[in-house]
Amino acid sequence: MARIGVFICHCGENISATVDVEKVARLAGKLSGVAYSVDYKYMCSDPGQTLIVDAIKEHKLTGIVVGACSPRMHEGTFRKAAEKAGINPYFCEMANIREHCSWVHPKSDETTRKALDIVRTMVEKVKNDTALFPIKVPVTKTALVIGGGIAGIQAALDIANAGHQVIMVEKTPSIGGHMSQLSETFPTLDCSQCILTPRMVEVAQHPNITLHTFAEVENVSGFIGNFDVNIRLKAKSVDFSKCTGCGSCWQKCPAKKIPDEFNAGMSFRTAIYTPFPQAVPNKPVIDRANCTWFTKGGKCGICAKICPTGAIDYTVQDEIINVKVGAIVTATGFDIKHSDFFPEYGYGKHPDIIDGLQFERLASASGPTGGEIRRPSDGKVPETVVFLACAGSRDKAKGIEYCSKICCMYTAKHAMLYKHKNHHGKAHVFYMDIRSAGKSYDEFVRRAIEEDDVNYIRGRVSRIYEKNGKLMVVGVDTLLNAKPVTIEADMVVLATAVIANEDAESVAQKLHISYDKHKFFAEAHPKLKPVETNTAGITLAGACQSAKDIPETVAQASAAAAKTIILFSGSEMTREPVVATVNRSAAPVFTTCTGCFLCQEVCPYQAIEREEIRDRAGNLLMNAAKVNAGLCQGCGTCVAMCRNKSIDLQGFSNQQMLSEVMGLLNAPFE
Amino acid sequence: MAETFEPKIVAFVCNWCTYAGADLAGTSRTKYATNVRIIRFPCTGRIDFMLLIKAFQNGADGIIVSGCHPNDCHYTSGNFHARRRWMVFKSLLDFMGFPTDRITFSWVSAAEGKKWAELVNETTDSVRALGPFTEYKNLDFTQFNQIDHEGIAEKSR
Amino acid sequence: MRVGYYPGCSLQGSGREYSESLLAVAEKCGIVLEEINDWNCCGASAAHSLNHDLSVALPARTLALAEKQGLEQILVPCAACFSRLATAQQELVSSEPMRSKISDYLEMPVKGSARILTVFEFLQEHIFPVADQYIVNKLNHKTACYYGCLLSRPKDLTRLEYPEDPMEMEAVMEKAGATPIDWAFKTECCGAGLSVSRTDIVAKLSAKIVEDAVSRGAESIVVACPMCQMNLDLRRKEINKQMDQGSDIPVMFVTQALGLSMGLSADKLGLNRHFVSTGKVVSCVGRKEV
Amino acid sequence: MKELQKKAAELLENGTINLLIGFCQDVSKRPVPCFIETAAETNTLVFNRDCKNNLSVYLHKKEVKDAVKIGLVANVATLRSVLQLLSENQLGSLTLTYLTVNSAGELVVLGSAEELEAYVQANFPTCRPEDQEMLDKLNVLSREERWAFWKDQLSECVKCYACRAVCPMCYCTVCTTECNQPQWIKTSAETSGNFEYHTMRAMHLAGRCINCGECGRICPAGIPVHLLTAQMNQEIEKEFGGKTGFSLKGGYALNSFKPEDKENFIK
Repeated sequence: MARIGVFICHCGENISATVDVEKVARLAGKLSGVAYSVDYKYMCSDPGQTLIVDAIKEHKLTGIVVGACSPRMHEGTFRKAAEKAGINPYFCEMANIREHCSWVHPKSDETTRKALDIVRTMVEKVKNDTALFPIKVPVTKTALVIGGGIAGIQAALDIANAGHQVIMVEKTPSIGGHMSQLSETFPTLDCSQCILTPRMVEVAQHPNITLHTFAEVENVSGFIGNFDVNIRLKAKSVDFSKCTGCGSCWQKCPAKKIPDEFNAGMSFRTAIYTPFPQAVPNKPVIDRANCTWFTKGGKCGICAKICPTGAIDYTVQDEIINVKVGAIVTATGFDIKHSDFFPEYGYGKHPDIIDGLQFERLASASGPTGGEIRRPSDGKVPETVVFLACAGSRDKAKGIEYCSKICCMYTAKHAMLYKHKNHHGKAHVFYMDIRSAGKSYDEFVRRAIEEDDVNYIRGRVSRIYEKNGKLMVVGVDTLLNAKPVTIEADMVVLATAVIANEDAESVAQKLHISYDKHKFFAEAHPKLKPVETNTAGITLAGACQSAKDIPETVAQASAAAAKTIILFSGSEMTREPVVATVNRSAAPVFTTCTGCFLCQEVCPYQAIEREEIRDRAGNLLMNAAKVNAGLCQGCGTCVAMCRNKSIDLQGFSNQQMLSEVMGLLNAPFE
Repeated sequence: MAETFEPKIVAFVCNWCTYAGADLAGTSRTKYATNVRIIRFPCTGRIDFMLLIKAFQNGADGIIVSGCHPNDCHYTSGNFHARRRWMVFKSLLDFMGFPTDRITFSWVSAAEGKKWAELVNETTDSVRALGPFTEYKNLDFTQFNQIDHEGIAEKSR
Repeated sequence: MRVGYYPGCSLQGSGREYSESLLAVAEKCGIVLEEINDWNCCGASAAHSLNHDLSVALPARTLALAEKQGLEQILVPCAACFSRLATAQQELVSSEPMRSKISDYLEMPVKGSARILTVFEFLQEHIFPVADQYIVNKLNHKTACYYGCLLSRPKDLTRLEYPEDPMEMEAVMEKAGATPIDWAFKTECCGAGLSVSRTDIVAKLSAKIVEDAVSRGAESIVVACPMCQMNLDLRRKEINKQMDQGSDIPVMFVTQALGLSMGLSADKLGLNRHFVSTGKVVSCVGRKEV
Repeated sequence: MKELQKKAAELLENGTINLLIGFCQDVSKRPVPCFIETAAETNTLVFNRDCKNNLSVYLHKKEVKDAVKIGLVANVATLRSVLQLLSENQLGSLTLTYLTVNSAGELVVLGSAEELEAYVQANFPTCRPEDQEMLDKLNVLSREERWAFWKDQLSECVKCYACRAVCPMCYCTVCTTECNQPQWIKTSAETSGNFEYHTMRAMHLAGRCINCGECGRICPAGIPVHLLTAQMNQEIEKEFGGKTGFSLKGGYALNSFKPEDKENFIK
């Protein structure tokens, strides 16, 4: 027989001002199963809690109801008190007579009556409470980092240096990401590769980091601390254990006319290739879509013949490996719009209208022109270059309302680089606003304008057309005596909008994380959780969340690493025991579950597994559902949809919920 | 009865959005009708339609079912499943002639304390207008009215 | 499918050859255009800058009449008329209060339900399916398709895929056997708004257009807007003054070109009405490939 | 009919099946379910339009399950229920052979689940006209009239659970009606309890019921309970698409969702 204690809190005046707390306590004492009831000024205070502990001991209470504030406020506090008094903390329930009663109703009998009702429902619930014990979930202290750009590199190094294992997955044949394509970086104009490549090498050589390039995440299941990830290792067709990276294969490869991704399509590469000289790992893969052996069915095979170590293997297939990780850092990066997005600028028809990345390659010493700014069409050095900031960005008509953030800075940088390399050349920049907030950013832009006399024109460009060898850039100068301007340019650089990766959506779905309408991944809270996602254990780093420059990206990457390291700081996490369970009983019934497994579909966490129930001889008697307590988050959707109530939810069991309803209604309101 | 009828409203709400929304209404001291009694579930997905029936059977005059807005579910999809279940349940009741205007379905987020207060008031008013839910409470007596006492009398002679 | 026809003032005056050629082509293809009875001014150029309600009411009346006539589609060839009718329709459909207000003005109900066709949509949907059997000549020559402003903007009215670089007219000219050139000024302003008040500006603006077309080897400019046609054609003297060396490149309506390819006579198509002789184009008919 | 008997005998002889569930006639020549284990008995088999019973319901019985290799004489409705059951991971332990008669009156034998699926999809029935008629009648009534209708109907229910027993989809070993911790369903046959029971039953079958109509046919009180699920299925198909007893993949409307599902009834 239950012996329940009811403790009504005045909360100073907060409750007692509108609720007759003494009356509630008195009447609650008369409820069946209630052995003791009392009211007190501050239940959450130390004396208040001591009062509860003593009462539990003195009156041998089996459960308690605290009529006070919202359980979201003090449930923890009072459960600790109950535990201290030696009863299972889950025999403590909160009756929310403050937020849901005293604060929202005037002083009246009605309000007091409601308070009593609320207390009564919780008394009924406590009668059906059961002892629950926190679930301990082991944490796999290995992190998965998706993406090998600067974000992924930073996160991986931080986590690895904290002594944890890291698995890095990179889609392309080399890590480095967009940063490796950049020439110099603002605002210091130090060479991008010079600062990046050492980090890339560090990743490759770090004892705690396992690097999978030319690989993609296939699917992710499991939950925080215990993710189960399948990784597809795309067939490289090159045995890295034998390959020395000597390069004789790609020198001899006959398929030479493949647009080079690393040089933003401004040069060609071979079918067997390493993306760039400083690639990590610096070993080639075969791009099968363009390889003669694969397209022409077994013809060619030169690389295999030429390879001194016999590393080439055309027969290897994609391989799926399975890894168990405790946390995932998503650093999949970004993409940009290309000039073909702009009909008004001749949608990519003209070779000398290029995008920012292409200019980076032109300006880069490792680029197709060896760092000389030469225009793609005829290789001439352009005398006049026009730079367009906000190409597509901040333009509703283009469906991209947001600011791409990095363009103002890199456009200034581009103009500078051009001027530094061609002192007599003219550089014009069309802009909407100059957004150069950041440490020594504005000084940088001023420098472009004042020292390198780049001509900044505040206005937009309506059309670019080609006329006897020149690019006519038709725009408007909106400042002072505003007037239309037409500039005859030799080359135009569009600072095109930063956009989410093409496959961002599918990545998000694999990871069960949400994303915004532009397909950028969504942070858990725009201000207070800018690094976490809504899926516990998965964090974001870099431009996959929104357009970012390098310092910001690195900062967020380190933040993501910190979150991961915090998770790894203990060997296991304790979880609320509010989980679903499938009933089990003695033979011959075993369970009332009929094994229709319609519940499997509704579980957001793939927590419902199949269990084969066998007799001693091992014969299969039946299949039944089984809940993996490690994965279950206790939403109870399966419980409500199980036809014969074979699944129940601890802490919110059918018995508890129904008795709440009954307790509420069966007793007269009077 | 002379004084106006005060309906009993039971609210089935999810812990993360609507319950928190109701808490917010409290902390911001937004006043609303005392008729509502809240029952807290982890998620709208947990709300069993049987409980709604039970509530009506035991004298509820009106019911509020509320949880997180679509895409806001703490468990990502509980409210989506609940939504389908409600749709089917509602149309079943409609088909059986059950007065479904006594059930209010709503999305109230943790930030919508005001909406919660309005929801309670509106529901209370509309249910008060509908009057006590005798239709259901009388179910068990009505069957006797259908027995043809005369006929029985005849036969028994 | 019945197709209503709203000529508007231009097509009965300065741009009558547009109407003539259009009707000729339609007739050739066995399509009857039902003129809307008692249609009125669309209010172009002036009304919308003076009185908003008026600018809606004027086109609305025509729409109402069309509805009364039971027309589900209305062809509005003139760019300005189209712009006005489509704009008015958008307002009527989107705002109930506006709708009732306007029908009060008109003293007749108006829904704005009829579909308003641009000349391109009309050609694509009604002429193209049957055109091939009637096309007898190839207009072998390079042509510059010029859209101007009102046929290309705003996007949600004109329904063009690329308002900055439309290709609809090119499609028609290719059917007619001509070779459209890729050029820069197809949607630039011809100065129509100022065609009476500031002819000097018209000349400047139109000159750019003609110049670019000529410099890229076009032998004709094709238009689908009476104002554009008038400015480029009627104002050629002033235009030529603005150019290093003048040009006698003819400016014809897209429907005239199509008519030629269908073997219709120059007179029937009103090609004799132009200020700059269209002889050149007429002579391209059946000429060898360019 | 001879053909059917011959085929049945053959299947039993060559061991394709150990047990045949079919129809024979009782003294008054009414078709009744029969269980045949030897070729000799097959001559009693009949199959005609009066053979209404949905024999798939017997597939849940232990005695039947033990036979493992089972032949089932079935009309399309019965075949649909088997398909639905397969999609719900039932009957996994059985090897089933189906004997049916197509619209042309020829005997059709289906050896595999795939064949079954193909046949059902090719011969998929529409809502039974008599049901449709009733539904249309009810749907035009006012809310109060419908309430009155069902109130009268349900007041007749004696909770004999025949509708449950005859339903192949009601295969729970322990039904919620038996569940007394907590007691969900009032045990006594009073109208409110009946209402409770039938709403629950309809909810549990909505999107799973294959509208064979057996529950309605069998009801000793003559309550058209089958209309509830018939109506629900139509609503579900309208709102979410998907047919019951249509494919092996199943596609249960109530354990799936679309973010864009209609919600005009939610404030």
